[in-house]
Amino acid sequence: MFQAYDPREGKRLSLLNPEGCLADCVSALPRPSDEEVLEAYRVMVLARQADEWAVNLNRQGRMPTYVLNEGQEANSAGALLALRPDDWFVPAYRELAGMIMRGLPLHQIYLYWHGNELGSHLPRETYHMLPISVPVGSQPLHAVGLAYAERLRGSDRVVIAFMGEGATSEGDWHEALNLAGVWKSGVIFFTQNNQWAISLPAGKQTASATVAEKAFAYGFEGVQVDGNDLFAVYAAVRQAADKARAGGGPTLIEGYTYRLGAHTTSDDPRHYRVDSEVERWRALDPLLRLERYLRLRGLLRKKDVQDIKQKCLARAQAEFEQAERLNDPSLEDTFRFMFHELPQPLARQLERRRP
Amino acid sequence: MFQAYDPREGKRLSLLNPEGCLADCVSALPRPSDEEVLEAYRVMVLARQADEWAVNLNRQGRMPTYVLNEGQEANSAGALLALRPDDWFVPAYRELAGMIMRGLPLHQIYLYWHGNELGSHLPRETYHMLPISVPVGSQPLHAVGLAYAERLRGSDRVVIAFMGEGATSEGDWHEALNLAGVWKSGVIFFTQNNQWAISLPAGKQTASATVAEKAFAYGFEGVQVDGNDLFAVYAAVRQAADKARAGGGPTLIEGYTYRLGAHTTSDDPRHYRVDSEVERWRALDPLLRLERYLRLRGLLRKKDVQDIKQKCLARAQAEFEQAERLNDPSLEDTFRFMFHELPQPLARQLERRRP
Amino acid sequence: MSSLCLVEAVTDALAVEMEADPAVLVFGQDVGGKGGVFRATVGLQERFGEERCFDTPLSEGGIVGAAIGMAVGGLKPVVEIQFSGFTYSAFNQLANHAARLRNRSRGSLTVPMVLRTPHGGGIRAPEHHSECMEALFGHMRGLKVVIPSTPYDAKGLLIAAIRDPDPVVFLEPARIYRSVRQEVPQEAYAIPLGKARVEAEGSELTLVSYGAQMKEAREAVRQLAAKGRSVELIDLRTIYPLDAETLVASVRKTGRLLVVHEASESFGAAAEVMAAAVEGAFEHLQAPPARLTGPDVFAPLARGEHHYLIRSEQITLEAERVLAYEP
Amino acid sequence: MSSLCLVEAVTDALAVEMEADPAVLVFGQDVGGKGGVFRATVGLQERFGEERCFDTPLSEGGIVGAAIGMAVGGLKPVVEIQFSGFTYSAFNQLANHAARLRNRSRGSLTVPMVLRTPHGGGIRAPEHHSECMEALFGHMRGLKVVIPSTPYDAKGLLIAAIRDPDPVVFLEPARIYRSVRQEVPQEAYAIPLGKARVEAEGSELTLVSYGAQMKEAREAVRQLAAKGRSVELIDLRTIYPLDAETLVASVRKTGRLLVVHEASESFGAAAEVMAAAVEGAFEHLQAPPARLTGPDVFAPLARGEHHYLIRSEQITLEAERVLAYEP
Ligand SMILES: Cc1ncc(C[n+]2csc(CCOP(=O)(O)OP(=O)(O)O)c2C)c(N)n1
Ligand SMILES: Cc1ncc(C[n+]2csc(CCOP(=O)(O)OP(=O)(O)O)c2C)c(N)n1
Ligand SMILES: [Mg+2]
Ligand SMILES: [Mg+2]
Repeated sequence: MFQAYDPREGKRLSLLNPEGCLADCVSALPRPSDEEVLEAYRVMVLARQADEWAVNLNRQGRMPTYVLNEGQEANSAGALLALRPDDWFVPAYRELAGMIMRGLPLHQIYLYWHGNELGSHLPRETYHMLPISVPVGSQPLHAVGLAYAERLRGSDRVVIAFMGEGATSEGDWHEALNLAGVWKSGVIFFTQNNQWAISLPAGKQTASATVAEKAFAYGFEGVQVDGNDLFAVYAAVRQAADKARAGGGPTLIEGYTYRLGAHTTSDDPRHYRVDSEVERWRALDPLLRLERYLRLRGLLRKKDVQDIKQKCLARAQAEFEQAERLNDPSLEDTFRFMFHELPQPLARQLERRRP
Repeated sequence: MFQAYDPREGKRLSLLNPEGCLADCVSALPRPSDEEVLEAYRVMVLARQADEWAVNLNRQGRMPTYVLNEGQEANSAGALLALRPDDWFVPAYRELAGMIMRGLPLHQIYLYWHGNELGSHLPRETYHMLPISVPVGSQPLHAVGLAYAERLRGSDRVVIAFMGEGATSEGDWHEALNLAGVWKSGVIFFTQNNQWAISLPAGKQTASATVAEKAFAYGFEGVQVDGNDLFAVYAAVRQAADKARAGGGPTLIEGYTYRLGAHTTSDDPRHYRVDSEVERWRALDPLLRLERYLRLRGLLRKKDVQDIKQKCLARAQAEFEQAERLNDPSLEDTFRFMFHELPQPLARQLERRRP
Repeated sequence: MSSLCLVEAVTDALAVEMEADPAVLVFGQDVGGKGGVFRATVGLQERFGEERCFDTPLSEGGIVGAAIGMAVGGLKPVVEIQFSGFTYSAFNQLANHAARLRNRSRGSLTVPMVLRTPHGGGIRAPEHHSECMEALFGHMRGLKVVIPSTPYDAKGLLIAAIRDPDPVVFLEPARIYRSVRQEVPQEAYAIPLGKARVEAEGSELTLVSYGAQMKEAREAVRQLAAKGRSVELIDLRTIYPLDAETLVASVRKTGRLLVVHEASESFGAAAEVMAAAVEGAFEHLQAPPARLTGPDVFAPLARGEHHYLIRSEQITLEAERVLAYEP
Repeated sequence: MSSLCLVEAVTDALAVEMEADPAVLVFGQDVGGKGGVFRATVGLQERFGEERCFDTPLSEGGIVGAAIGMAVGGLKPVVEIQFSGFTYSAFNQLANHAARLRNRSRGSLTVPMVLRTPHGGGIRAPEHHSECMEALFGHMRGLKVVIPSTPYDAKGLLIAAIRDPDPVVFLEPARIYRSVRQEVPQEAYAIPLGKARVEAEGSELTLVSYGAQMKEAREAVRQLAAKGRSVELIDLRTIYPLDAETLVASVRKTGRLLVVHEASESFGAAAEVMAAAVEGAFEHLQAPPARLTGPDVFAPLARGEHHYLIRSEQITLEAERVLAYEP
């Protein structure tokens, strides 16, 4: 399916150029409608504004460690746009745009980063999504298990799992891809290769030229796409999903992208990377590119851009306040979700801690 | 270096055919001398006889669980023959022939399987080898660390690590190969693909067509060799070692071979595989093949074959008796190697257990 | 009723639950065609098909990690890790995900899975095959930890574990897999997790043990009875949550406690039982609570095993020491 | 002497040992150019070169596994695992190899390595960043486990750990990395592992703690002193091997024991300390040995942290309860 873009031959799927023009070959590939593109654009702007506001809040001391998706929005937004709302979504932690696309309210995501577990309360049949989870590379296995469960019950839902390029060095990541290959799992492994794992550049993370080509070690296809290109991401994920739904097994998609911001609000990238590199990538900003495309196509006016931005900022501010206002977890809350029923030791410990 | 044998194109390095004839291309490749081949033959016969005798002992109740290398002898014998005696040897557990080649006395290996840890007493500068170790896939990382240590001190020793094809599914194996790729470690990863991991056939272990091609996911070369062919194994390992010594980094070698016997003496393969498969592979026996070669070249007479076999059996019997005669570990022995010095809790516990 | 040994009771429990609930599935290394290295899953693949009983690649983290996803997806996976020493490779999945997903998601996602693995030594096995890791699992939080000591309990506890809405680590005493037979009901029955079992009542000493060690403990109780001593024998059965109530009630009655387990002493389960006893029954104690456990060493290979295993005579001796103590 | 905070004392110890012994090398995620997420390795790469201080891929098992090979090969690796929750991924290497290679090879091969990782919560961090895993490491056998509570001890204990011929897990209390400064000698000095430190003598109660919790314990001792109570404060410093001698001697003197730690209660270190006390000082006990620990829950995220952390007032209250106990 992805033969034309074999990463072992140095090929990358790229459709929308930095000037906002679409390549011809797009006509042969799955492509979102104008409304969908506009929706994705709005989602990406909100995700960008949410990031900027969170950094601001962190400086004010109102937000603990926060993870930014700045510059990477097209990856998760494009991927989630290409999937059905009941397809499983297994995020790592840098998929804010995708989460918004999936319909998760921003205040809930903020609540999580603000340090309240309630932000991860995600009823199964509402979001079909797992919570953000920290140990890198460990989540793809859950995707493989979910896909197994769906197939066993005869459903055609597929599963997408996200991870950074750093995560591909972890043993659990390997085990996930190997199992998926053997089980022909309906899973899309989406690696956001943002060139950095905290301070480690991708070139020191692994000696393979691309992440995508690692797929062949597991007996399935891998493809590298321009991760700052909503159309390329959409086309690849949609094809991988169709294949998975038809029983064709897993695909590894590498979104070649860049982390414009710090790793988290606790990180200072000036310790390890040069500004010129960041500037080079700023020119490839996925949002700018999409904006140009929409303007060229007459789907967006100059004025709209400012308008959407401002509305999104206002929304981010309001949603954060909603999250901040919510009560802290109670003492009981820290105990009652350990098990279905509170066992003896926990009941005793809780009793003892009650004021 | 191994371009002519790209496993992704379905190629396998094979030099000695089942009839005992060497391929022409051998002249372009490193090749052992006649004396070395004879030595390897003797080692392989001893390894085979040692296996058979151990199975016999197990049936008599004189040997706990024992792991056989029957049918796979050419892999580790050929590999160790191609290395220097001070190159590090990191075995898994199915490398009896290689251990004998390295100079480890058979009675010591027997002692280990007989259930005495003293069998693994391997002074560093005597054997340059790690003891047998059970958790599959976990040992290659030690090889990567050893190679780092050697390079840091300026030595040109290389390291060979063995594992089965089943081990390649483990996360630690992945992490070892990835680190080796990034560090350009002087390591040869040698996978004995004996087609089975206990009851799991190789085709259900991974969806990639070969183990060898997995190397490319880590940015280095992989090559598949006929593992029942001493010459092919020797040529590949020798080239990989030369490359590693010259700073060219790691190689993954897949020895395509077959486990003729049970997984261990506790296993009954009739539960999961058919005899006809075993018979097919018996015709490809590495020992038979080498015997034919040596006979054709006039290096071995018919009579010698029987002679060597009998001598080896007698030696296996004598070495086992030596191992069996040795005293059991003492109570103190089970304590004193936990730490350099016995710490308080252990000293107390030992005191309490003294009769 | 059928007369089953412990490993057969395990197979029976798996079969009964697979029959009753199509969401239950069993997988791990060599559990399918071979029926498991201890033959605990024999016949299940034939009966329930390859989709519900199957072999996996060599991938302990993968087995547990995939099981987590399956459980979230509505299945009830029962996985086997071939030997407990290999569960270390799955600790990241077990401790960081299986145990935490309910709390992480504030109750919206749950992981009803069972991890079965052999427990303990005494089987002349290679390294890593004889681990006693119950205290590690017990300290991890979010996991229930169960060890049966009889075929009857094995079946009832495993059924309860499979039906439990949270992850359960089910440790099977390999040494006594086939050593005794017991009448076991053919139908399904669940023994509540978290409840110790007072196996024999007594008045002078509380003897606490579990798993394969119960066999030696029973023998010691007989030896002590022959000497006229009355010992209350408790089979812990569940390590977490520990049944402190039953323990404390017994120690309050007998005033003396001896805990016996094969696992290493330091930071082992005995310390927790002793702590529960001093916390709940201090004023009734007539002697220092005592433990007789494995030392802080690795289970020796076959020829050193006798230094490591605890025999009934040692328990008897230690019990007599505790009984002889005068304040 | 220089005035250093705890994390600076760690950096200092690393630098001093790297200077003295070319076999010492330091690696882990982000320890090179960035100098570590807590900046514990800052400056080491510049000073000692990329071969002796470097960044690794995201590979905890790989870091520990490679360190084992390096150690066997004659080096003395000091590795950093970025947060302790991620050490689970290295448990297979740590428990099955690092801890066992000396015994496996009957003393012919050894693993002189140090695994450094932050310990405990209270830093408003995401999940898995606040683990207290000392009891797990303590129960694994073959590992020494150390937690300093002051800059002076941090330097001396880390130097001892690096020089130790066996693997040492060195847990660094992240919460107090920068909270206090202390005069620390510029030169190298080693504080013997396995020795608890009696920080303040007292006669009525033995208060045992370690790591970041020592800060609250010290404060509690002051509060109690203000109320006229004399408390002996012991900093455990080494979890394994536990210094039972010092503990028992103190409890024999005071007759009362309170153990405080942040780790979860069940199967935690406090149980082991209590067991040591009843085994060694039963007849001197005037009250049941007590523990005040974290509950069996996961460290909450930032907004629930206050429910989890143990404050000095709680220690004081609990100490008063123990002091008030009358047999
Ligand atoms: C197992 C594990 N080790 C270490 C960390 C600490 N950590 C958090 S994010 C990160 C870098 C991850 O890099 P990558 O996978 O490329 O994702 P990115 O952050 O770039 O999106 C590290 C080391 C972690 N979360 N999990
Ligand atoms: C981590 C781990 N899991 C499971 C086992 C149990 N076990 C021992 S050998 C083996 C099969 C290994 O297969 P492979 O790697 O192909 O090597 P082979 O035995 O065929 O030489 C298994 C499952 C183990 N030793 N280590
Ligand atoms: Mg990255
Ligand atoms: Mg094999």
